[in-house]
Amino acid sequence: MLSDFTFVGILVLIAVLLPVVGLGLSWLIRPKKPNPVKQSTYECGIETIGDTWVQFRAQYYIYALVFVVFDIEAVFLLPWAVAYDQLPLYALTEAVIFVLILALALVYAWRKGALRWS
Amino acid sequence: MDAIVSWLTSLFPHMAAPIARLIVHLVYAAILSFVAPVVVVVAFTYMERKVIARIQDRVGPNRAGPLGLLQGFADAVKMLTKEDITPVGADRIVYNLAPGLAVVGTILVYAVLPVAPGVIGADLNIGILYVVAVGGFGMLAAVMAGWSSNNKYALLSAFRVVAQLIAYEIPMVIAIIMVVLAAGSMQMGQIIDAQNVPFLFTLPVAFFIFFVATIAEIGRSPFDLLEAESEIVAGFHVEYSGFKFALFFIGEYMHLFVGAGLGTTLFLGGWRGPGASEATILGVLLGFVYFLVKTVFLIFLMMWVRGTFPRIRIDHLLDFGWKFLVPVGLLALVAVALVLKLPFLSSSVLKWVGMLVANIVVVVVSLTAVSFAARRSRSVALRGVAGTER
Amino acid sequence: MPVDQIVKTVVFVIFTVMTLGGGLGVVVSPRIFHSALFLVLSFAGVVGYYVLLDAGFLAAVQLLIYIGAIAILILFAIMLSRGLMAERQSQSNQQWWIAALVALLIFVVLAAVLWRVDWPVASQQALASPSNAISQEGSQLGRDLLGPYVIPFEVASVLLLVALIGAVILARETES
Amino acid sequence: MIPLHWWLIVAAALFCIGLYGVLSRKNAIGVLMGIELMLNAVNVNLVAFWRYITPQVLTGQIFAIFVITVAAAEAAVGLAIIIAAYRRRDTVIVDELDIMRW
Repeated sequence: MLSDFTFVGILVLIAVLLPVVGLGLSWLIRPKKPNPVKQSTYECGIETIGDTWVQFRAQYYIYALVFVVFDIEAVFLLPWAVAYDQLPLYALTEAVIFVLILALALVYAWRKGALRWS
Repeated sequence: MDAIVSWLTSLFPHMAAPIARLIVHLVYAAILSFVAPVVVVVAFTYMERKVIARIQDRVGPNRAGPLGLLQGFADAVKMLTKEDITPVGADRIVYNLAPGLAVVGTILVYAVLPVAPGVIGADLNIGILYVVAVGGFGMLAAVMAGWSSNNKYALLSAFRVVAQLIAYEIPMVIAIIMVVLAAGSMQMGQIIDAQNVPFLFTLPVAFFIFFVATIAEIGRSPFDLLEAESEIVAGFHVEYSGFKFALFFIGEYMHLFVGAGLGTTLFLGGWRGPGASEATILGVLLGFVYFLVKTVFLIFLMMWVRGTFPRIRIDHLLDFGWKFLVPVGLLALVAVALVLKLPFLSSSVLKWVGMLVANIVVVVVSLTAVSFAARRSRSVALRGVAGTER
Repeated sequence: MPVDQIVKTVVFVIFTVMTLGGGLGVVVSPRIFHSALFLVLSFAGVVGYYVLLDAGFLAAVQLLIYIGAIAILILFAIMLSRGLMAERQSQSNQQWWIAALVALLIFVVLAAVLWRVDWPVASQQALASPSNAISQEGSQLGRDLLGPYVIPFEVASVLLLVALIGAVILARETES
Repeated sequence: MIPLHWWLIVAAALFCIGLYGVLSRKNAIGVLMGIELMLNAVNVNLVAFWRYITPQVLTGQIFAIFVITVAAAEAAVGLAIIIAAYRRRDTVIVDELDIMRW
């Protein structure tokens, strides 16, 4: 099991070199002439008005919530799907109940307008 | 991989097998981290420009080299020599980490991509789950880039990216669960072995969901809201320049290739085709060619979609993910599970037919539901218009 | 010591630095956004732990749920409550030193106890071949989840449903 | 293999770091992150015990999965409470969220 993951570890170590080498190379050859205008926040040439932290909508958070719930559903359904061949018939009903309860969650969020982008 | 290891040990009798394995791993990791990005970016930016140009009745790149073939290299040189700008007020450490994370996270997915018979970095038994899990790094990189740039458009775009990615990750996972259900394994090798009939034909609904979700996950047109120039300047990487921008760009094209490659592996039978086998070098090469042809075909489809469809509005985009793909996916999942447990579908051929029928039923049901809902909402809207007029 | 043993130990130390260093970053970082990123680092170290412990499935789940979902939720919440972002005041309260003392004390006690207990570790033979979560031949996890653990399996979906309903009610913009 | 003691002590350290975070943070989100660290420490323990004491059955892993599920549900609701509190009272400082004190 662990040996299967050695390649992943090696790949992480080597892949990190790509940005490091690339940035090093470009650091050597690129020009460096900073000035305040260049470094100001880019808004298509218009002066920035106000704080970066304008208030954002909680709507984004609600989408993330529904996502978390379904992500965990996937974690439970994947082992079920792998073992499905060897499981008796009740595995189907159990999984259907499981999916139905989650579908209920989706329906609830939908009906309550949590999935509406207004 | 094992074949190469044994070949190496036979070539150098003094070499111990673990050392040979380590060398093979290092070389393959280096290929994935350095050769693959260059080849993928140069080849597919060129292909994309040419294809889109054809669709739009233009010629496309034709200056750099014969037929513009060197365009990608010209771009690379340009990226390397551009000045690197860090905006004032940026969170420097996070700002510099984000592009690296974006590209490394994408390269990591390649570890489980079977590109030819026996050529796979690590045939993990959780293969496809690993792909989904590693995908989270892209989201994180977007949030980090958007937050650290100290630019409200970048931040807004980071929010949008995450909203879009999570809206399409769920349908994608559901499609993957369907594949796992049919294959009985999460291991890439076994998923390919299970496809005596490619899952494209037995699970067309899953393929459709996966394909759409992949386009959305990569953030390509028509799902390219994250860089909607007219609305939010250029996305979460608006402040990045030079090679740091190039890293995001490389990540995007690497993601494009691996997305299509996964589509090939999961639904088109991967490297399978007449003559492809692990036994001979010719068989392996043939398998690689089959894999490439199928993958490039899928990429071409994505470019075709990009050239044809206009960008979707964000509310439509989220609705399409959450209110169409997720319910349809769940319905198809239950239908396929039901068919696989039907007692009279004993042979595998019957099971394939059954899955196909179940998929068609799901398509019919969901399209009927959509047209019903559309008609109702239209009549509600019309009534509303009539009400205001009165 | 054999080579793979040394490699394992080195990898263990690296992941420990990630986990505990990330954890320390979470609790002492003056900016809450950095805290959240350190939290991701710490989670990543735990992913490595699971790989070292031969729990590949769990490692992927940790990556998927903690880094892919919970960390994103936390980052969202931080961005949404940006009132604290601008100011760089101290993030710790006045009793922080008492808290540090308590935590340290508990750690010392725990470590002393844990070190002394002679754990009933399984035989070498059993240790050598753990039942993997989802190994090639069997798919033990799925069979367990739908066998002896089927009630928790279903209750988990109910828990998720309730959590979603509660959270949606709480987080929704107030109707006006 | 790495001795079981090492795992347990590392997990204990992580748990205490999380505990310190819970006790010392002003920001409610910081408190929540401390709780997540503590839950992770528990999971490391569960998996380590599984691997070293009962590697034949999967109980430890299954419990870890349920702990992760509960942690996710807890984070979702907790953060929703924090966002709601922020919107109503304009603060996420735990000490200032004292309306229930009387």
